[in-house]
Amino acid sequence: MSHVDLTTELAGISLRNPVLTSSGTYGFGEEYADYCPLEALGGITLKGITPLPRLGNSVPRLAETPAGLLNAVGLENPGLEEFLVSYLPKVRRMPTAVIANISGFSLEDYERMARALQADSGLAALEVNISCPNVKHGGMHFGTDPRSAEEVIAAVKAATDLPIIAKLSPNVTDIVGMARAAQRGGADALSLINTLLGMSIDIEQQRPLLANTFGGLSGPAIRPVAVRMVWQVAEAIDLPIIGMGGITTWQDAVEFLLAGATAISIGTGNFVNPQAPLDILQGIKNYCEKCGMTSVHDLVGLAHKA
Amino acid sequence: MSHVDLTTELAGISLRNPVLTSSGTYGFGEEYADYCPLEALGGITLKGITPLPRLGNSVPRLAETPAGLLNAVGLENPGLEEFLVSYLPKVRRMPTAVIANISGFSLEDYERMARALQADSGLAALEVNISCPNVKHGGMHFGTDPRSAEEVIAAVKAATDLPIIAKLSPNVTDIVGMARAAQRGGADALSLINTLLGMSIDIEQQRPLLANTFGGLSGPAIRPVAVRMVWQVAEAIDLPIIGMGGITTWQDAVEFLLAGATAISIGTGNFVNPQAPLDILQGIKNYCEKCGMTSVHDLVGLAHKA
Amino acid sequence: MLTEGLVVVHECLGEADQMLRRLVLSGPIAKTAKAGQFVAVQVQDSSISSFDPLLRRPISLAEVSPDQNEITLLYRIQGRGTEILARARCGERLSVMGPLGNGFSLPEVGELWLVAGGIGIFPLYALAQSALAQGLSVRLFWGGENQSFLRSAGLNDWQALGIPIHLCTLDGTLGDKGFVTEQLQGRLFQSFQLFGQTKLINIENQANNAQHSISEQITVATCGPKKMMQVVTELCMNFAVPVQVSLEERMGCAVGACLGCVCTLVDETGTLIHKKVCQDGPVFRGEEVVWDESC
Amino acid sequence: MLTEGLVVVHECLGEADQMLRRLVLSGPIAKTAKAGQFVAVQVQDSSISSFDPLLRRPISLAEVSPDQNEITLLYRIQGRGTEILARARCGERLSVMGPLGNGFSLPEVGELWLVAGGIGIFPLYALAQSALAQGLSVRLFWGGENQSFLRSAGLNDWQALGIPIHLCTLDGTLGDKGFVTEQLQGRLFQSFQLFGQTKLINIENQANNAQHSISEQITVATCGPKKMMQVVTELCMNFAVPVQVSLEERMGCAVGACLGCVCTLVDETGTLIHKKVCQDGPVFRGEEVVWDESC
Ligand SMILES: Cc1cc2nc3c(=O)[nH]c(=O)nc-3n(C[C@H](O)[C@H](O)[C@H](O)COP(=O)(O)OP(=O)(O)OC[C@H]3O[C@@H](n4cnc5c(N)ncnc54)[C@H](O)[C@@H]3O)c2cc1C
Ligand SMILES: Cc1cc2nc3c(=O)[nH]c(=O)nc-3n(C[C@H](O)[C@H](O)[C@H](O)COP(=O)(O)OP(=O)(O)OC[C@H]3O[C@@H](n4cnc5c(N)ncnc54)[C@H](O)[C@@H]3O)c2cc1C
Ligand SMILES: Cc1cc2nc3c(=O)[nH]c(=O)nc-3n(C[C@H](O)[C@H](O)[C@H](O)COP(=O)(O)O)c2cc1C
Ligand SMILES: Cc1cc2nc3c(=O)[nH]c(=O)nc-3n(C[C@H](O)[C@H](O)[C@H](O)COP(=O)(O)O)c2cc1C
Ligand code: FES
Ligand code: FES
Repeated sequence: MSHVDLTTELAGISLRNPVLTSSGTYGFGEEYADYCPLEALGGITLKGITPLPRLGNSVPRLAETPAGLLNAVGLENPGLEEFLVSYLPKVRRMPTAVIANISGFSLEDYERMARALQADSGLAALEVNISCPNVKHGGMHFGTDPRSAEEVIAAVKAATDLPIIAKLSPNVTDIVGMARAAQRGGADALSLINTLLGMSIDIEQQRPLLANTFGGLSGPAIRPVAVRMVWQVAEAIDLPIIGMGGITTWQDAVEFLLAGATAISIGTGNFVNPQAPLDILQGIKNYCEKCGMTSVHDLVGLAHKA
Repeated sequence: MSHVDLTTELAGISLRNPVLTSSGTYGFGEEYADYCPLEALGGITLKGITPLPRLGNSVPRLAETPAGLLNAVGLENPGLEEFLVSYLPKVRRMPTAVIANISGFSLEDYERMARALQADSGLAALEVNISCPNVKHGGMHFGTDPRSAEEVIAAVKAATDLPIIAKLSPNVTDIVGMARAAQRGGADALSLINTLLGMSIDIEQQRPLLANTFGGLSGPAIRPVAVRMVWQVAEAIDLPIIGMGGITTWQDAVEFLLAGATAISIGTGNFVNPQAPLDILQGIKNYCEKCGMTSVHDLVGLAHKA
Repeated sequence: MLTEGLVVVHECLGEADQMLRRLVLSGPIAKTAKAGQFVAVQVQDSSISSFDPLLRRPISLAEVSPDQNEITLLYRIQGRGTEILARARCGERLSVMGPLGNGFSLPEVGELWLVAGGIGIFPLYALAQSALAQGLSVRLFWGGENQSFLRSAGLNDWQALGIPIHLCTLDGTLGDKGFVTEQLQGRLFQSFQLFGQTKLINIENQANNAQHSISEQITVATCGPKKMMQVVTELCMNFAVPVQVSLEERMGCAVGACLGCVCTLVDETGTLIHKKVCQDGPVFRGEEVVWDESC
Repeated sequence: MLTEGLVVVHECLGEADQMLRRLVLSGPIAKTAKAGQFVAVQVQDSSISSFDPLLRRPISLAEVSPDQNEITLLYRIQGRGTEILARARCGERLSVMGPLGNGFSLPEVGELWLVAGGIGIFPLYALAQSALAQGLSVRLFWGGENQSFLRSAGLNDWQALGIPIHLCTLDGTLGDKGFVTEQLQGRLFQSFQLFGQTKLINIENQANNAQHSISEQITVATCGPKKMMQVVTELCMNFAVPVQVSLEERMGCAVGACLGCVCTLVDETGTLIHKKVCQDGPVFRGEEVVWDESC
């Protein structure tokens, strides 16, 4: 019998609890069903979609690194149309909040997808990925220049009545500047962080291990960078943050909450432990009880106040 | 009996081999003497010095993270004067190339130190740290703005006849832009990379683990980011690179050489294995032999050509 | 299913320098698993919390014993992950996801020909057992480095099955010297009762004529190096023999969620599509696979 | 010195719930080590290449047996690193750096008083052995959580030394109920032959008068929680008794190269300076330590 209120308000959405799963690591919501019932989650974020279908990059797309994972999937996805026809109807029946994640190569791309995805779709929110580092001349541009970031968020915001979550790239000099730009554009919340741009070389073959040369680094290795960015943005800006980057255990999740994240999201951690969301949720609850807290919200940003 | 030529030319300096140790992790050259004879190394880089003595930050200064280490030493050092009096004379007697590392809080700071350190000092080169993320209003500014970076390198270059190595911060949107700025300033070589800005929260105390809140992330965790930056800069710019960031095994070192580093430097790896430089040197030699190479230089940048 | 598999046997397989291991885990996975499926194993005891190496390792089911509640994994020490795995001792618990993927599909009747390259033999043993249990006749073509490898990798167990076995080694120390695909080709010719020096390309038409008879009798299942499986597939296609191939790709999630492990197939309309080795495979119809594609 | 220590004994120390372990490593470190020094141990078998956890763990030498070529480490399972260390089995090899730092310095003659808080007792055992071997008389003050802890952490071994022992526990289950510093204070008073209710602060002058006689007889060495060592130091300073304290700090290099582990001291001129716990310590003169400083 729990006395801890886990419900979480975020960008006007009501979540059962603060534990989400991250775009690109949780498919379209069904793949992990045997390991983690959807109704236990605060919400899931779907694989990023683009206006047109994409086959993505060649394999190898993955490379393991110390406590980390490089991926260069290259935004493989069925495209907006197929998403609307084959996936969206299922979303409505999913027993948790579902967030769509959109990526584009132009302002019009983003607008077009936002227009197609409205509150009556059954989605809870739209996460705007302005940060995917894998696509040449792709999201990277929007994700590293504050002006473009503001524009794309504003365009999306104008095109849909869904709450907008801006997902920021960590590959910038000034994360707070990017967060401010997203806020000016009208973002209702921020997702922090996407992957760090990295690469790895196969010393047998003497060439880059990933077919795409570069990939995005995720997993426990990047957690200190992610916590730092959540902390900095939470200090500077008054928008709810979905914290992510290396969360694998409940202790990691608590670290992000204390740093100022209102909710947390699990990506690569699912690969390590497909029951990570359940274990983390339980851990957060126990931690709150131990601290004598009645609501998980009391944890949010607590380390700033000490 | 080795048939591999390990000698390495870098910024006009002749090194016995391409294996160096990194600033701040190898003290003033004597601390590791029981584990690794100095004469086996290509060179060492001394702890960063500043014009005035500094006590640095409070403890805790270190926090372990998955495959990584956060440090916030805060540039503790005896100051230029004490360095000239007590340390520099020893440098002359060291049986390897010794590189001094300088940090400052103003253009004048850097100039002053560069003027005091000339080729007749026995030093092999001057590494200019424009990237230390630990000092508020400190190196960070020079390290993230191309114009300032160019200025500080140009000032140092004008003030000393020693070869100049610009040490770049990875906490930037555009590492190639920073490298270009250093080149314009007159850098003879580049050191890539310094630490990634990170932090960690103690969930028992509910406050930042490091006394300084933020720290620099080093160690195997950051290697994919470092290799990527070395690769990008090697593609774009014609300056020799000292590659570093997470090198712990010979395989890691070879990865950096293949990515385009002319020499490599070991930092946190020394803490894991105090004989890492020796093991790595041997590993590089064996690798060259296995590949039928007569000179380690043949490895440099090889993965770009494949 | 996520379970804590108890290590009940963990031993060196054959000669030490072959770096092969046999790992028997006790747990409920055995109840539902079938040949061709795999598991994703965490390489350190589940009580150790280390994130390096980070990912699980995919290993095929070499034997499934639902009655004893045991699965057998055979693997080669290949790198860091399997090196650490090799240190697991009896009584330790390894976190195992599985059974994963779709296994081989057995034909109703006829002959099952297994074509293995190197350690590609491992997943085929469970398949052979199922096939024999179902009354199919099984024939094995197996190529390896040398005699020591074949003996280490379980040749005795295969011989104990009492099925016809065609062996070859690169150095000729056991069986024919050369490639297993040559033996397969020879045997396919023979099954068509075509003799002589005719090159394969020349007999394509004749083969097509004979296709109904032979394709109803023989099914090929293959596992091994990609290049080998490609040649096996081409040979089989020439003879219109259905072939199932077991692909490998680096994996992240192992359940179809990350798109890390895709392979390229060509669908009925001729369009190139991606499928996930972990979820849609690892076994695919060889005819569909685009071998040289890198898109 | 970097060596591969062979695990020869690794066992639970006392009650399981105390999470204490005794680890005996065989290797050449024993030849040169002395009480108060420490080693930096890699927590996984050196054949495993994992960078998580990344750093070595500093552990004091609890016993040094140069003749058997063995060092004994006593430790408490505290977190991830020691948890993994606790899994090392006999026959495994752990990479060990050491001996590191400067140990305690024994006085030539007189009494050595040891003041331990909790597991701070561990490095003091080697010191007691050396002191007794040198003919000093040794007295122990030891405070712990409760009886179970004290018994688990080696009380029997201490009693076997035949020295006077003053125990206290937080819950009063063994020895006095309260803090070890109270016992120390009482005994210091007694040694000054000062009785009664006088507050320490009031007797400072008297103590100073007596200082020559007592400071020539008694040396204090202490290890335990920082707060405790601070009070011990203040008490000793009041009685002009020299005190050596063994500090702890998070370490990177463990050899003085990274400046990660500094402590603040005050030098003769009154200036605040930093010293490295790993290289200049871990044992310092208590009088020099700036306890509340955080610079
Ligand atoms: C479906 C499937 C079934 C398999 N069944 C078996 C089996 O029964 N017996 C067996 O010995 N091996 C099998 N393998 C290969 C086995 O997974 C790899 O040998 C193992 O992952 C190597 O890990 P490592 O850490 O030792 O090597 P490393 O080289 O250190 O691995 C580094 C990374 O590359 C990945 N990797 C390396 N080689 C492969 C590979 N060939 N395929 C996929 N990922 C790879 C690892 O998972 C890891 O992420 C199978 C692979 C797949 C995909
Ligand atoms: C000189 C010295 C001698 C020591 N001798 C002993 C001994 O004999 N027996 C014993 O049980 N313990 C001893 N310790 C403490 C021991 O090093 C820590 O308990 C241990 O490092 C904890 O590691 P962990 O991974 O289990 O804990 P974690 O909390 O997971 O450690 C995380 C990080 O914090 C560091 N850390 C945590 N606690 C401490 C601490 N108290 N001091 C320094 N670093 C810490 C770890 O090294 C690691 O880098 C000594 C420490 C020092 C500095
Ligand atoms: C295989 C993979 C695919 C990803 N695809 C997407 C994507 O399509 N859109 C997106 O915004 N982020 C994507 N990400 C980034 C994650 O959502 C997350 O931000 C990042 O991995 C950091 O979190 P983690 O360390 O918990 O994985 C992907 C990450 C991985 C590992
Ligand atoms: C404890 C510590 C202190 C450091 N001090 C300095 C310094 O004074 N000057 C500098 O340029 N870099 C400093 N660095 C950065 C290292 O030289 C190196 O660039 C970085 O750690 C990445 O390499 P690594 O992963 O091999 O450690 C320091 C790093 C560490 C871990
Ligand atoms: S491994 Fe994730 S989709 Fe196959
Ligand atoms: S741990 Fe590096 S100086 Fe002490």
